[in-house]
Amino acid sequence: MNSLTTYLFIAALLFSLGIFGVFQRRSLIGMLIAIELMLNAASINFMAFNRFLAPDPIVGQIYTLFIMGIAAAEAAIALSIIVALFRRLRSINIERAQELRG
Amino acid sequence: MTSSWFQDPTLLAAALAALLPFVTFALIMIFTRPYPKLSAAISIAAVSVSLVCAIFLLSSHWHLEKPIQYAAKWIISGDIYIPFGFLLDQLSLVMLTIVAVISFLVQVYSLGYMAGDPGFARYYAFQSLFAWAMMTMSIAPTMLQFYVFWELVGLASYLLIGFYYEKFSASEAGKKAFVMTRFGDIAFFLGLLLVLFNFGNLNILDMNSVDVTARMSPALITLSAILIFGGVAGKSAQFPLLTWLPDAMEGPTPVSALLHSATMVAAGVYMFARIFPFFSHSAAAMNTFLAIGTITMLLASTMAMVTRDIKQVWAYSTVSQLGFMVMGLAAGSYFAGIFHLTTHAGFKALLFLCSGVFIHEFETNDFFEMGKYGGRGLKVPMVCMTVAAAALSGLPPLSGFFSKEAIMGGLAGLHNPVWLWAGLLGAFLTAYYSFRLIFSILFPRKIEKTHQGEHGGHGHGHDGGHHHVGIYWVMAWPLIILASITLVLGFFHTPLENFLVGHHGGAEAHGGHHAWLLYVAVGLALSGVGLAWLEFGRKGASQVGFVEKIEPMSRLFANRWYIDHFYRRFLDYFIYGIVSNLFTRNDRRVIDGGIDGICRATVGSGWALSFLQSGMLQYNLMVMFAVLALVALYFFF
Amino acid sequence: MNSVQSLIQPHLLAQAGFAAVVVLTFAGALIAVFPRNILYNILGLIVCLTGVAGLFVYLGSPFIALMQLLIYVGAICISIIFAIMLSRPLHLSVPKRRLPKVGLAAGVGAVVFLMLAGIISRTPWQPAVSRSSDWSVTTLGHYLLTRYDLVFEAISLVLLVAILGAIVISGYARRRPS
Amino acid sequence: MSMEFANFPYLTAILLSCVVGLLVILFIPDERKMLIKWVSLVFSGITMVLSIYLFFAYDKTQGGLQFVERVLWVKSLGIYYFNGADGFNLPMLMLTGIVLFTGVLTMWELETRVKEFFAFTFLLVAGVFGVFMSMDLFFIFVWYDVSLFPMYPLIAIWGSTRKEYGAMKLTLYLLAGSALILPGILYLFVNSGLNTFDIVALMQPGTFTPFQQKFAFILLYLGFGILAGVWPFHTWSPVGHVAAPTSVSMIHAGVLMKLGAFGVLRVAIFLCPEGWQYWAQLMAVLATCGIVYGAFVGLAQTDLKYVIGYSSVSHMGIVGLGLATVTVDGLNGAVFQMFAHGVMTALLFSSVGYIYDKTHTKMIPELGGMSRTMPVASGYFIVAALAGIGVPCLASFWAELLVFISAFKTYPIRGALAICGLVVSALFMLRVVQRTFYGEKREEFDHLPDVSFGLGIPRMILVAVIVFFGLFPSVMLDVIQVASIPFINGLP
Repeated sequence: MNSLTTYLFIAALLFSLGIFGVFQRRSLIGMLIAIELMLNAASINFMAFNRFLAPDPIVGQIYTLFIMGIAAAEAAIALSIIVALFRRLRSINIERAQELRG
Repeated sequence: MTSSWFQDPTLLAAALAALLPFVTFALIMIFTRPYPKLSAAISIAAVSVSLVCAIFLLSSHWHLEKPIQYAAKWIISGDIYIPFGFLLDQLSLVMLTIVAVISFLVQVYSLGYMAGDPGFARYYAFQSLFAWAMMTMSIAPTMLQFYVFWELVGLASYLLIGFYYEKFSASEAGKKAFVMTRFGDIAFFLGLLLVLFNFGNLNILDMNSVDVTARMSPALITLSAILIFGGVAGKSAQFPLLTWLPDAMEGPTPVSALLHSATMVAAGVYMFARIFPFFSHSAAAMNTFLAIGTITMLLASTMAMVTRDIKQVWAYSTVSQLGFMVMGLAAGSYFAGIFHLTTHAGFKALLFLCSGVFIHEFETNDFFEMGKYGGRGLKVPMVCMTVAAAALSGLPPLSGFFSKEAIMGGLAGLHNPVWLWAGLLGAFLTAYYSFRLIFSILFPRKIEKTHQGEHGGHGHGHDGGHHHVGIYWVMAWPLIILASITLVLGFFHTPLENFLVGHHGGAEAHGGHHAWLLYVAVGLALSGVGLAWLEFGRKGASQVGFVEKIEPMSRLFANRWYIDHFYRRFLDYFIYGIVSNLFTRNDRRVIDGGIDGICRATVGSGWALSFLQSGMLQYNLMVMFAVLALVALYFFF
Repeated sequence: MNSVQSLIQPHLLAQAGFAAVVVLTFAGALIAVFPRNILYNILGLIVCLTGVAGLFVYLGSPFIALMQLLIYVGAICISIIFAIMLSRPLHLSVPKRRLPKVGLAAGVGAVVFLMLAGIISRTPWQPAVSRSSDWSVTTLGHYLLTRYDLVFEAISLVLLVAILGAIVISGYARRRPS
Repeated sequence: MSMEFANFPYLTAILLSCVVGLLVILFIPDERKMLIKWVSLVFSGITMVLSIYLFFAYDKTQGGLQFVERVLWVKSLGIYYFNGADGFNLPMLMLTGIVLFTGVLTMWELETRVKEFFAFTFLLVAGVFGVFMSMDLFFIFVWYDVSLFPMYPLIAIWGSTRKEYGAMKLTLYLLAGSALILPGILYLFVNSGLNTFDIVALMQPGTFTPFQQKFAFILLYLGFGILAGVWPFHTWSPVGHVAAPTSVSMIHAGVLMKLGAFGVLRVAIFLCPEGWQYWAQLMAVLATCGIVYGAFVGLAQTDLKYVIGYSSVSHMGIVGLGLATVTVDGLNGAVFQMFAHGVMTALLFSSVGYIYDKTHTKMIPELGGMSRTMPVASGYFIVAALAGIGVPCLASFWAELLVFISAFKTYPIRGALAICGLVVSALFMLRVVQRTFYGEKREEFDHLPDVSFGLGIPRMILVAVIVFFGLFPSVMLDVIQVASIPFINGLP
């Protein structure tokens, strides 16, 4: 529990779970939730490096704070897009959004 | 240089004679096309100036010592130098005069013949174009200039044959004439190029000098001579290329008289004479020409024996006489060939112009019909035509007699008697078919006084009493002039020979050496006339020729020995059907198809790849991450 | 007693706590990812985020842990729940899973994890030579208003723009005729 | 900055008059159609007068490049704005000027999207002038692409039969050509080691090894050759001609195809003379194929414009044959033929365009007897057709004569074959003339007007040019020779 790699592995696993979630979910909100997981994985990494490696242990915390801020913004935008998309598609199924199809 | 243009009367006259008609052509085409009378006036004025100049040149150089040459730069390109100029020697002066005289007469005659035609101005423009091309060709100093104007003459011929372009047969005939002569011209051009590359010069005088043998091998001379003769064959309708000339009769009759009997078709023979010394360097080539001339003469004579169309008869006879001239030249009698060319120009133009009067009068080309409707009532043309036909048959004392005798003399001088016999047979046939026509008109089996020409706007009275008298006489005067030329020209045999041959040394075989030949030839001609009398002339004659009684033979002759069929088939099946079609398909299917195939393959692969762009974010991301991860794995481990 | 005492020895207690936090995190993450019902997912997310907050405590920053709870759990998750509840998606039937897709996703996830794991294990991690030991919130606040002032402001601006954007996007879509 | 201006920059003035014309047209409102046409006419007139003036003002005794303008543009790459006129491009400049002016006049009756049409035309012609006058590889390539681009909208918007297909095909072919040219140019640029695009500097003997020349030559020859309609790559040209509107066909067949041939001469032959000699055999084969093949395919066509399109293929084959001979005469003939064919084709297309405008058909079987209905329009066509057949005393006769003489000398068999192709080309041209213009007058065309005096002017100009250079070919040849003789003599 006191080694850097433990935290890094935890973060990696969380990140992979997030990726898995993003890819397999068919609803947008599910994807958003999975993305939050990935962001958290990143936060953990920052905090871990901050704890074990960084010369100034404040910087990592600040970054984590910023990530939270970004996450809030991202969630707001994502939710509004979801709502808009829902109005358009009458579905939350992401696979219906295919306008970029070649 | 510029000042001498006006100081030297010879040069001025030559330039005027040759170039004035071109100015006329341009003037008519650009400005005076809507004014037919003015156009005709300009044209005739120009050609009469040409005539005066030609006669002035001929008379002032009657005692010409050596050829006069003028040349100015036309084109210089690298090794090629093409001057534009004039070469005045005996031969070109004679030819120039012939062309000028006949052009003048025909243009005057056309005033009557073409009166009221919607294309009157255009007709005179083309006539001027022809006169320009022909005269400039006659006095060309180099073979390249000769070739250039030779082609232009062909163009004028095309335009004039297809003059009644609304008639399909006329435009078809024009096209045929152009393409067929083009065929010969290609050979001519290749031959010229051979000479140019190996001899280095196309100046006519140089080509005629003995230098040629020094610089070119005999085989090369033979090859180039035969190739150049291709041009003669095309233009003068010699053996394989002879069928365009009868079709060319679709043009207005004066045109037939001018171009397709007297002058243009004789250009081939003229060219033969022009570089006669060059040709005579190769015995093999000369023999070939002799054979071609003979075949042409006999084939055309047989064709003339069965046709009912007056112009066709004279057309075949033109081909046949041209063959005769070629025979004469190829037999080595330079003078005989040219003399026959000269006399032939006179009497054949006369024949056509007379026929023109008949055609104009009766609006038919069938001479049996003409006889039926009272053709003999037209006194002046009838007499003139009989005189001309007699000249054509070689009856004394008309001009044709002298020139034919000269050729016979030349033929008799050859080792192989076959040529002489063929010539005599030709003379017999000529007399037969000419008088077949004359007798058919003179002594028709029944006469109907009312002829078709009476109705419509084209009715003319016979000899007078009508408002068309003026036109009739406009047409008659040239006939009378030509007839008198035909009558007297024979007696200028010796002066002309002295003038022409003085420089070619005494190598000529004289026609008069063989007295027996003279009697045989005249006898054969008379027997030809007699046979025609038996079958067509005497009272109660059946008016069916002996050839027409033999069905296969007459069919063979009437179909022109199937030469035309062969060409037609060749063109339709081989050129259009196979080559052209195949190439077109190749273009559409193979080349275009290939390119389109490449395009389609591109589009298709794009379409196939578009399935990857499903537009689904998740898959895109999935691929992105997988690739990223794999790349990272690859790089780190 | 001894054994119990030994059980509640601080470092063992800490380790047990750590294990609990990790379990909490992954359990939450799995719930957030797997079930098809979105409400479960959100609840899973909340659990997971709480676990992460616990990790932050173990990483020596209770302040950030608190912020994590406050912002993530208190704000983001709640807003997602509001979004679900206030709009209709919840009432619609949840799309079915498709096995190939899940398999693919699992494969990609595994590959990514392998990559990350490889990188983590192969990298020789070196702490900085001289490390400050000042962890106080005071310094953090000081930094935020001095050195990271600009970033701080930028983040505020981003949030503002995001909120405006969210309003515009959802509002624009509403005005649009379907 | 090194700058050289001999005196007044005539060449730039020509370019500028196109560009300024383009700009002025862009600032005129759409509805003022007559004003747009007059502006186009004035600027194209200035262009034509300047280009003709240059042709006659060229000092033949001095020779070489004249009217030179040379400004360094990009120092690090050695790109110069370098224009000059010599015996090769003067005829082309004059041709472009004449065809532009007559083309503008020919489209006088245009009513749809007038502004865009003339704007694109000026853009196109600016590119063409640029290629002809530039002596810098980079600029040649840029101008070349400038001239290609407007073809697509010009055909796709104002065209007729299968216009999208034609436009697309043409654009794709020509861009494919560019795709060969660019590597060729870059290959030469990189291997010269001189760090310059200046043709005069690059053409110093010894700049490139024989291998480099052979390699670059074939790239450039094929690239430019596509635009010149070299045999197996010719199929874009009939299709494009057919689809294009009249004046675009005129410019396209009259000038643009020359651009390709000129590119072969100016870039490929100038820079890679040894490659030229090496590939000359191949060029001669392709050219002969083009001559004979074009004529035969033309024989089977029923669309007037297709016939002309294939005749262009055949005639451009003559240009190619001239270039393939590696002789002074061949070069002279080729350049002369480019000029003569340009004028002749422009005349053909303008006549056909008129007939098509009035009768709304260009299918030969549906026409006939046009000589009665529109004698003047038919007359122009027939003159042009006769020029195409190679009738003497019309400009293209001399060009063909020179090419054939030199071709027969260099390649007797191929030369003879090509000369025989003349018979076929005579046959198919006369066939068209006969079917279309001769024969009975058609009732349904009775009411159609003949060419008016105003619309006759451009055609008269073209006829006058054809006849003038037919009667006085040395006016043209003396200028071309000044360039071709030193060039051939300077060959290694």
